[in-house]
Amino acid sequence: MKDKQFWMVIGGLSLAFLIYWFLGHPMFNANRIVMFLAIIVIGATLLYNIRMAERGEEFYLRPIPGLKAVEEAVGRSTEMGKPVLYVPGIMDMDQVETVAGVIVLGHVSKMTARYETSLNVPVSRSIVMKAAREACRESYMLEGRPDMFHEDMVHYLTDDQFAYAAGVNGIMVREKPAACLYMGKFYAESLILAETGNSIGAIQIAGTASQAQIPFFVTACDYTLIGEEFFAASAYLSQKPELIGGVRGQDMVKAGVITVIVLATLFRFLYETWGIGFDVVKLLTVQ
Amino acid sequence: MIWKRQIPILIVAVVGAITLFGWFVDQPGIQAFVDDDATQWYDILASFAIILGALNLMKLQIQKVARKKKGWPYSLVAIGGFIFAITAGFFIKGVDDSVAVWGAHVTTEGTVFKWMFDYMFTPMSATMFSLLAFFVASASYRAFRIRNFEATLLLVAGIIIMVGRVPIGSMVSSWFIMYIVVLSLGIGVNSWKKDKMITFGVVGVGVAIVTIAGMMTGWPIDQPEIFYLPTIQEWIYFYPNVAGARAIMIGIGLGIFATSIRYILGIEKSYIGE
Amino acid sequence: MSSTAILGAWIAVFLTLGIFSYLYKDNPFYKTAEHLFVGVSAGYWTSIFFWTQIQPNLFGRLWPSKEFSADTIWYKIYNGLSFFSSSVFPEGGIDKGHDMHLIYLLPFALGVMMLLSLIPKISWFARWGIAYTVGMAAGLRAYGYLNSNVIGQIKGTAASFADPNLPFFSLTSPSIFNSIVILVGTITGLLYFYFSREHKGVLGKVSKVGIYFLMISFGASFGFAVMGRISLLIGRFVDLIKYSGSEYLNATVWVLVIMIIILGYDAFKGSGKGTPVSEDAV
Amino acid sequence: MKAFTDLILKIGQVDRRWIFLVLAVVVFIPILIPIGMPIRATVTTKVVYDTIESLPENSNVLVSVEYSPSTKPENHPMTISILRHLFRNDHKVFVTCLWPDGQFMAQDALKQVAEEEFGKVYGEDYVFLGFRPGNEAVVKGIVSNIRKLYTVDVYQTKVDEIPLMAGVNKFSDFAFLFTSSAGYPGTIEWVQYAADPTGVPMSSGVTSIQVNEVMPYVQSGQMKGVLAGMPGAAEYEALIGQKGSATSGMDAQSIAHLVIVLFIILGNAAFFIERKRSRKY
Repeated sequence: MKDKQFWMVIGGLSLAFLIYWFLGHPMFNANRIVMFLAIIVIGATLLYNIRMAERGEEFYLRPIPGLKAVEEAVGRSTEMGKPVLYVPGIMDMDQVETVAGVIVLGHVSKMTARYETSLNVPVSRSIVMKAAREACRESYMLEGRPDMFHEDMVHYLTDDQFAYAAGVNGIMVREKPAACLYMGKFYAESLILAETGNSIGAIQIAGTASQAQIPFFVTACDYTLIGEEFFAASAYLSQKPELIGGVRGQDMVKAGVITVIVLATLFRFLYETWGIGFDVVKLLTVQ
Repeated sequence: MIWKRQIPILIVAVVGAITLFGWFVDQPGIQAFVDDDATQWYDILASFAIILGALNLMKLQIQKVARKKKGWPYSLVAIGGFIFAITAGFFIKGVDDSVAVWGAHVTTEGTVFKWMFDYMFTPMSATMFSLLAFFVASASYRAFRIRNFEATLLLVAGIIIMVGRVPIGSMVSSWFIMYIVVLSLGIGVNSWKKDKMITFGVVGVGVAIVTIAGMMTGWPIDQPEIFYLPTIQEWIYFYPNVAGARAIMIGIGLGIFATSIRYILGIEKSYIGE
Repeated sequence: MSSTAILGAWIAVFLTLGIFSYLYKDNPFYKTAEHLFVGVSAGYWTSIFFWTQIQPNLFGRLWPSKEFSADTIWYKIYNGLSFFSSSVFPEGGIDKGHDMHLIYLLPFALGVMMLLSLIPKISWFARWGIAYTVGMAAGLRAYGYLNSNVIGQIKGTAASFADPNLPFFSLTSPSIFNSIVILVGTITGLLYFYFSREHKGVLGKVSKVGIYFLMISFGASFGFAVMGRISLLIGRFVDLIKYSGSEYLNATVWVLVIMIIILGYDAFKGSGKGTPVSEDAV
Repeated sequence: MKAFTDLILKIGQVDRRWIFLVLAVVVFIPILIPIGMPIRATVTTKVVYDTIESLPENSNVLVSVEYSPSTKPENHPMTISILRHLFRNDHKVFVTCLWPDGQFMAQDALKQVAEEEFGKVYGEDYVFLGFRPGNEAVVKGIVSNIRKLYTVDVYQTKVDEIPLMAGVNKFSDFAFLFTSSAGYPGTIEWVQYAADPTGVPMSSGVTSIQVNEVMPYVQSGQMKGVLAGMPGAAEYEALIGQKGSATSGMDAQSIAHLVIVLFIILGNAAFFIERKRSRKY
């Protein structure tokens, strides 16, 4: 109950909704009430945690092994005098993975600025290019090395998936980067990239939530941030309270989901054996 | 500043809230807007975004040629390809209006556009995809390593699916698999006890049991079920695999939900480069 | 076989083998094919999206033939446009079955702003259009993913244990054993992705079980991925075999021989100078 | 023994282009000289078959084609087999595409099956609505009002003038949905925005790589079975008793899988020998 303002707003809105509901809820699609409540409850949980984080509450996040490796990889590139290649996936900014990829890029570019290592970021969407460029520019400014930043370090190749993969491949075999980082949304091009990276002997670290591509990265890369680990990593790196709060909030929701699974199983058992309680399956079917 | 920053954030908030809560509003006017016009606008803007992407690409290629950057002659090839595709798309149909009017020409047999699709676009994109077969093979050979127990699980599950899914898998007798299991058990015991006698004993007894059981039942290829590859494959793919995939899926679902909410509430503003 | 089909087959074979030649090493055939692919696909997508969306669904709503009258200013503008491109703006309005919806000027304006963002000074023009697509996608996805990926999966996991006809053990059909596998696997897998507690003690052990399930799942993915890629390769080979026929003037054979000769000569010349033959692709 | 381990190590260091060559050869030869291995249908494939079998005659079925030529070898045989099955059982077929190139694929399949094999009448037995861009927004548009999204079909005929479209206004007017899908947008979007919100049953044929992403939906019953990749297509061809390109690819597929498993074993053998030796010294 630390956040009085939050609870007051929630209380007020709930009351308003209850009144609206008992007035006969005009214009409300009552079939979807379960979804509506789920959205409100989960949304509120997330918001609450984000607010807590913004107010300076410290949340613990467990260490993620793949993240430490990023710094090592950049260090190794510096020693070898070779560039770092960063691929933020092939999708647009409307994909959360791309957003997380750009956040991680911000962190990586800080390291490259600090170590004075060159960074190469080929992208496949014009909007991603703009966002990635901004992220890099800011990092180089923060590290006090605006002189080392040049716009071409983030450059657009093509929108097409395989043409893009081929282009990145070309960069790899020509420039032979010592570290290849793949952080974003990937489809079938993942293995082309990872295998070529493997063949030039680069340290490879991947992060993606694309389920079908994770096994490729797991087998061909040195470290892989699997699904949510990747999102948590971007929170971890950015140290932005809203992201850390988001991870924490999602953890709470996850605990809630596990509870619901257990309870639903139990209720279903009770319902089907003795007809006690209510039909959970029907409840969870939202049309 | 307000034009560059606040208005885009406001647009995201309003449009996002309308589409999200439009699912719950039982009012024809709002429903019609959310389901029809809003999505149509999205489609139209998505199309403009594609065209923007293509133009951006050409701008870059032209710059490459103009500045004579490394590999610029290839950029000429790219520009040529673009001009050819645009010509086929907008200027030369190759058929007259009775066969296909403008607009229908992109999907009609006999047009220049369809020719380009059949003999240029199709082979190139299909070959790009199939290149992966080779990379998969070499990754299997050079990267797919039993580093630890997790990797072993991944490997074994992968192999069982690969062999069990295709016709050849149903030709592998379950007795053969049982012998392999006995042998791997032997390897396991050996690395655990480090005693050749015990290992030998375990393998000997195992082989004997399997052989006697086989002789008694007459070696049926698909019995016992739990050692028949197509059956194991189906079990893995329908149960443990789904359990794992579902855990990931729920996590992804929550993650996407959370990000979407952050967009709508204006907490996440990365789309304007922040 | 028509001459255009034969010409097409030769081009297709050249492009296919050109891309495959990348497996040997990065070479001019591959680069040519790659760049051609880039250019052609950019033009291809532009044409497709223009003709399937912008022309019929945007212009078709702004200047429908239903309400065409040459006297109004609105359609005078149209006739002006038609003068420049009668294919996009055919005479008498665009007949795609739409009524006139001038509200579509709004997405039109946003779209034009997106294109204008190519001019560096006003590159922020694109933001409004992007904001619309981002907002719309966020609203759609928040609901869709929560319903199908979360609620739907909770429902699927909460299996029935009370059905008396359900056997305790059966490998490939529903059984209590399999329901337990799903239940345990899903919950432990979820716990692996629990970040706000260190994975020690019970949570550590449980999340370990979780990662095992995840790994089995990834193993299955790998198996399927291999399967898919092989299938695609089979498809390419079938095409190449088709084009090697005499009705296509043995395109595959000729192109293959010429490419091998050129690449072989290049390798021979290269090794004569003492440089490594395949520094690129290995 | 040492000579043997040396050999394995040597193989382990081979240039990867030799692996490429071996794979090319083992795929190529069985295509030229087929063996004809027997095909055994898996449960998920049978479920798709049974679901279509159980549809009442003259049902309206939506078939959505979402793949490009790059995955044609996997998806196309499925589309063809499903169309054969649907037309054989006299269902009405409506075809849409979420991918622009899907339109060509659909056209190809319709020409082969509807026109040439079954002689079905366009506009009465089947309709080809074609592609609209917008990804999941298109799915949502079909669910709410198909006529607003599709005012004309592929041939630019107005939808109001097509007899079969009478009474078809939204997604819930269909009895069944089959999607032949190769990625985004595809099966998942159909589950999320069409099948789940309306309860219309759906099945899908997906590329192998997508199988794992959709399996949870199949297991929970949100989808009725799934055709998994080229082997899934071959199984369906076996079920409807009409062999096609998927069946003929199965020999090459089988042998290639076996070779890759062999690669994995050899590669790991080299890995272990190397590790053991480096420990010794």
